[in-house]
Amino acid sequence: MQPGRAEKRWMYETMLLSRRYEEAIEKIYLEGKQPRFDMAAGPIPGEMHLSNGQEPCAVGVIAHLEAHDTVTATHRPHHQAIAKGVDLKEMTAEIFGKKAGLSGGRGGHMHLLDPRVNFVCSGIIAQGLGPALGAALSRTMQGKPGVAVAFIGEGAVNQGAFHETMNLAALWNLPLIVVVEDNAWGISVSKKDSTAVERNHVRAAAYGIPGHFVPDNDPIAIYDVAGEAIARARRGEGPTLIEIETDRLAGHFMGDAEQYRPEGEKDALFARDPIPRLRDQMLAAGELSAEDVASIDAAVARRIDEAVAFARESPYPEPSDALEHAFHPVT
Amino acid sequence: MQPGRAEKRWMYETMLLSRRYEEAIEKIYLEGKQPRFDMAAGPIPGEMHLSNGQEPCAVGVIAHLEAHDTVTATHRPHHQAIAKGVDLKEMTAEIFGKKAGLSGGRGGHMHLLDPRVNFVCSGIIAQGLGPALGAALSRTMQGKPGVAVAFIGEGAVNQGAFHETMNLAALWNLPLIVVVEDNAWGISVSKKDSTAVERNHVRAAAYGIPGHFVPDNDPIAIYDVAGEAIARARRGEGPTLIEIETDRLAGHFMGDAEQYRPEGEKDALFARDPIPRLRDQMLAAGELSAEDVASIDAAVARRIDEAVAFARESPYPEPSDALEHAFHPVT
Amino acid sequence: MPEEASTRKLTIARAMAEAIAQEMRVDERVFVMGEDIAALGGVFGNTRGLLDEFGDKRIRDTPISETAFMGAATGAAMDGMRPVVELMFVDFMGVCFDAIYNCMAKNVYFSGGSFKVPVVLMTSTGGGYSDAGQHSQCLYGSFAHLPGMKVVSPSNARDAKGLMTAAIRDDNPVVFMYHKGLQGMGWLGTEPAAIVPVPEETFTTPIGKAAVVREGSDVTIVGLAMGVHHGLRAAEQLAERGVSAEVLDLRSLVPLDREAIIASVAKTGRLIVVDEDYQSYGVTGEIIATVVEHDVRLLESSPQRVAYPDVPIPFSRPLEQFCLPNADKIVAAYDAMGH
Amino acid sequence: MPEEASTRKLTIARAMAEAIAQEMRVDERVFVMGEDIAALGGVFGNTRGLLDEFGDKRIRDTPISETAFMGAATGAAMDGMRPVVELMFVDFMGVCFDAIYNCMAKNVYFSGGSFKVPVVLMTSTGGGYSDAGQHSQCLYGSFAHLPGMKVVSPSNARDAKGLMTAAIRDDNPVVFMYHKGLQGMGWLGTEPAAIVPVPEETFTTPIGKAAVVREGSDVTIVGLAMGVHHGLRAAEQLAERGVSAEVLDLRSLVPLDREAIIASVAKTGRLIVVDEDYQSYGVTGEIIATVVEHDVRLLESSPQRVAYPDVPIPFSRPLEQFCLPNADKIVAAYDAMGH
Ligand SMILES: Cc1ncc(C[n+]2csc(CCOP(=O)(O)OP(=O)(O)O)c2C)c(N)n1
Ligand SMILES: Cc1ncc(C[n+]2csc(CCOP(=O)(O)OP(=O)(O)O)c2C)c(N)n1
Ligand SMILES: [Mg+2]
Ligand SMILES: [Mg+2]
Repeated sequence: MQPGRAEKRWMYETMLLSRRYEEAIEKIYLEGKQPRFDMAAGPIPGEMHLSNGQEPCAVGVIAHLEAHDTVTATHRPHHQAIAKGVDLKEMTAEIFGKKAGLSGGRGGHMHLLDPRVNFVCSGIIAQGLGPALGAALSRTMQGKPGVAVAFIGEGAVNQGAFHETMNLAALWNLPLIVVVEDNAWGISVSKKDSTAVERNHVRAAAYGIPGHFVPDNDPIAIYDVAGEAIARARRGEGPTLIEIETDRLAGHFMGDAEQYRPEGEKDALFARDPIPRLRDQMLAAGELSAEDVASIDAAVARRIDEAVAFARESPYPEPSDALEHAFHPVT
Repeated sequence: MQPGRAEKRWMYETMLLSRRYEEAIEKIYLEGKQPRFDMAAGPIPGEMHLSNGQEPCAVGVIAHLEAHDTVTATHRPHHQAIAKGVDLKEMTAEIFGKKAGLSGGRGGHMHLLDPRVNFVCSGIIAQGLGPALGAALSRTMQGKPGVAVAFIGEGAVNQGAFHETMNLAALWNLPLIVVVEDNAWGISVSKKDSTAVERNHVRAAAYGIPGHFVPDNDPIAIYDVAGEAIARARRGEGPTLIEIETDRLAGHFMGDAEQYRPEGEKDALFARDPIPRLRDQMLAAGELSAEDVASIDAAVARRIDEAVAFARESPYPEPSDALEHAFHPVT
Repeated sequence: MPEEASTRKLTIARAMAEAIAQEMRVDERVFVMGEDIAALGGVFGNTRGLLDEFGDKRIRDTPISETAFMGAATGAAMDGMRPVVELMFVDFMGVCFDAIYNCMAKNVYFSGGSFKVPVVLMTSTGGGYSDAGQHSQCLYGSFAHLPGMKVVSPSNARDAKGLMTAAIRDDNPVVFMYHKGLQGMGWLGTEPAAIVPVPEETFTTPIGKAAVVREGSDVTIVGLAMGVHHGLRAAEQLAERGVSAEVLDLRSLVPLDREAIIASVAKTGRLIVVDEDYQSYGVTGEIIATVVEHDVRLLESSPQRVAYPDVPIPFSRPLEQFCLPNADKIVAAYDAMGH
Repeated sequence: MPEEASTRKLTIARAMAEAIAQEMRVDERVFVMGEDIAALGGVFGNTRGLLDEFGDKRIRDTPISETAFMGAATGAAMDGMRPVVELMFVDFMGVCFDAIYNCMAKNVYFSGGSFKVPVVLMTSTGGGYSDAGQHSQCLYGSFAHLPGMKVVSPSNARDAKGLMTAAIRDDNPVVFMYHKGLQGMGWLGTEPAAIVPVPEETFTTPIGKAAVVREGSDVTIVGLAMGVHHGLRAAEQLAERGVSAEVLDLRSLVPLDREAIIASVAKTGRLIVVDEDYQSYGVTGEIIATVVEHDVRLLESSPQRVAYPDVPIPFSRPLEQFCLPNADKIVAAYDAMGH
């Protein structure tokens, strides 16, 4: 399945938005954390997991989704949240811990939940799989359209929840797509030190479902494979496992010195950055002009500026708001 | 790998011992529970999971093990405990809740633990897998001989612990053999309603290790496949998954009316009872004589009588002993 | 709860099944999922009859994959369904506790209330029939300690029906803990006093309200589920000695009806807390602290606990019975207070 | 614990690593397993240096498979090894709690003492740095409630070393809970008072003994880990007002040093319990109940709790800080007692 020009342009724009967004977040995150890095300080305290390098996974898959489709993401959720259409202002306010944030600052960057576009994420490895299964089940039971996509890292594949979820999705023939973003590392542990098989897509055989591997962090190839899988799920033909070779361009979280990485590995990753690659491809194919590139740059910058300004200006919640929303009121 | 005459005879004797033992337990279990079945009553209260029909799995595998090898078993542990050489008297006293029991009555029939022969079991599905992995790791780290065998049911394969354990065993190349006793049912849920693949041995592919299927509940075939797998593990060549087609001749636990079973299924199972089958095979091959059969019968009956008498005569623990052994004393 | 007398008695098992069935008839978002809940009708009978009426799309047997199906219950609930999901024995919570306490229980908060998570997690508790250390626990305190889940446990069939209906209609996760010894399954032995008249029509019992099940003036006995029946029996024994015991059935641990506890102790001046869960860092400590942090002078003598000692649950009958709460221990606790 | 003065100060992270290293040198059965504990030296620094000294056979990074490796720790321990296993954040317990509470913690009992289960489970706790609801919990009560595991949590590096050594030598599972805010990792912010002189030689701190870290006569402040430092700061503030506060560092929740708590309250007549875990059904209730069930007349005024409220932990700084215990809240609790 090949993307049309509009889809390709959306993918480029969205990848760029995600990248520039994280560059902005990265800078703001460091405010108040220099010279001494103190995670608790600055306008964005706490852990910060950047997704730069992994944008192709988000756009190649989510290009096929509507707002009513469900996505469950991980501790590294920005690229998917942005692609899924989570409100950028409210998301940014959430990351700042502000009142106007998605949950009024209760969640933070690992807990971006937005029912308007059916997006959730969480800080526990592989936790999103069960809920994605449940959303897929719900759609099937209600006879409503919609598929569920669970994004996980390659490290998460070794968590028991993966196995249980895949079996149930296959058994019940549910519209679930599990997407493994294989960035080769789970914090400091390399995939070869955590995973008994070379490629995770072979694990689909344990559930009698299709498993695909997409090499080379290529959004177009991802679009192709994901499109088939999602169409299949929409036709009621059941789940698919998709493994994507991607790159973590930053440390596991900000502050990670990555001394565990073999020498030179990072340079190689930057050399194959997927965003300039797609841009140059599209320029060469005449699918983008230099003016397009400039206007996309400008539009992206404007959206980010607006979101950041919104977040900065939004007040902090009242401290005692902490006690609200543990429960819905009984009606 | 074919069993010699002595091994075959041991397998026959051990299967018979296990069967006759459970028949004795079954009768005693019903004492005090008639006319009204009350699980709390009688000399053996609580749940009772019989393993009759599944004896080939125990003997075919454990024929290759020594006392120093580890076995972890499930809620249905008698056949494996007996094959592994757990002291029959102390095991019986434990099942009766007596002071002379393996743990002084603390564990009961789902918690038979014996360090002398490295046997443990538990009441939580798939719980034994991690400890078996740990025993295999321990042997490797200590440079001591010994393999670990984890027995589980086919229902347990869908528990996350299975996946995590298999991956780690393969990754670390440990001497672990996971044996799936596929009796087609997990309580009232049939395998086709719980498992997305027809045969579980294919799941070995998810870990890059050998997976074998042994059909037809045949102790000789099991002996063959298990022998190769265990020899392989002893050579340091890593784990194996073995799936065995076997039969649950009783209900899930005593008191289970099995109304969920399709009509006639039970009759077919009894018709292929593995114990008379092996006996007749060995008689036909001249590996057993009619006298042998009779003397084995008698010896088995004697051992069971002794064990039951021991258990009946053993006193109950002092009630306040309940408070002992939650912790070892600090030395 | 309707006032008219009902003479039809039900077991807790049947009352639970009836509440679920009635909600399923009027709300097609309600469905049931768990191990052996379809053809078998639940190991403890609380889904009996549902498969026949509602079919296998809405009454779903699962594989032994608690992490996946507890997570799925949350995901389905966040997508508009109202799942009732069973964890067969509460003892099994360890294989899926993240899906429960970190996800199901927290997504309302993490979303600032923008998602509803209407899951009922029903699970069996309790021992007394020699099912040993992995099939006899109560773990009331373990669930009640962690925020974001309501926790209820009925002592009788009427409350079971009303609490189940209230739980299904609640937009929050509700953990419905039913004690096996009250369930009304013949093979498990049953407390006859749990089998009470239950109205046929639908009704709710509010979650978070305790009930004074026996009035008294000399001592307050607080308990839940099986503990209430021990308390009532102890109150009988005490009455024979001229001591008037008030028995409070908590019905719900989260929210906890602290006012009811305090009001009763304010009247009696004495407190005994009964709990079949492990004693330390659990229910009994919380109830006692609730009273004394409100006003330490309410108590005329030291409060007493009759709880499960801090050891795993043994199989052997004399060992287990030694550990379990019972009426005699409550009476002894009363005597230990000195008067 | 040796008496001679030591002037070398360590962080808790280094003290833990030193204790492990010293035990590994003398006992080859000791090994370490967990996520990111080898090359990275542990996200919280407590295994730093061990890979270099002991190599990757004894310092083993694991996949993100907590159920398998917690179970493996138990199996290895029952086979004669003495594993030290890390659960990176205590918040992750839900993915592997069965392997911990139902297996590791119970196999000593289930075997009537015939198996030893010498596992040290070390895990990080606590918030305060905006790591939100799945990375900031303490869960002290959740572990302490369930039988078969000892539970310790040091407030300073000396105790961390002594308790770790004692834990490794213990034949039972010991859950070693270290608070991130005390760990001494610069990027996490650190309580300076946790960095104290630590003897270079091996020593043990007995598990189950509380320490009076400040003597006083007017009120007893009981806490553990970070709570001790809040208590000490509050005691300073109270001292300025002429109030003499005694501060008790529990160090261990299981076993709990009930005598030390009672002795202190017998002296002061007033009790404030500080806990960063969720308030209800947890540590504070247990401590209060311990005192009043012993003798309700020990207390001259109602005991107070300064604990984490019963809501998930929010990310936003003002929200989280509102919820956390601190010295001011302890002082306010003292004032609330009325005098
Ligand atoms: C159950 C659980 N275990 C451990 C962690 C700690 N942790 C956070 S991210 C991470 C690595 C995840 O690796 P992967 O799944 O490959 O995702 P990536 O970080 O590469 O995006 C770990 C171990 C966690 N959050 N949850
Ligand atoms: C984690 C967990 N979930 C559920 C149960 C309840 N249970 C006990 S036995 C059983 C069926 C097990 O099936 P299988 O693994 O095939 O073993 P079998 O009983 O057939 O020997 C179930 C669901 C349990 N003990 N533990
Ligand atoms: Mg990764
Ligand atoms: Mg089975």
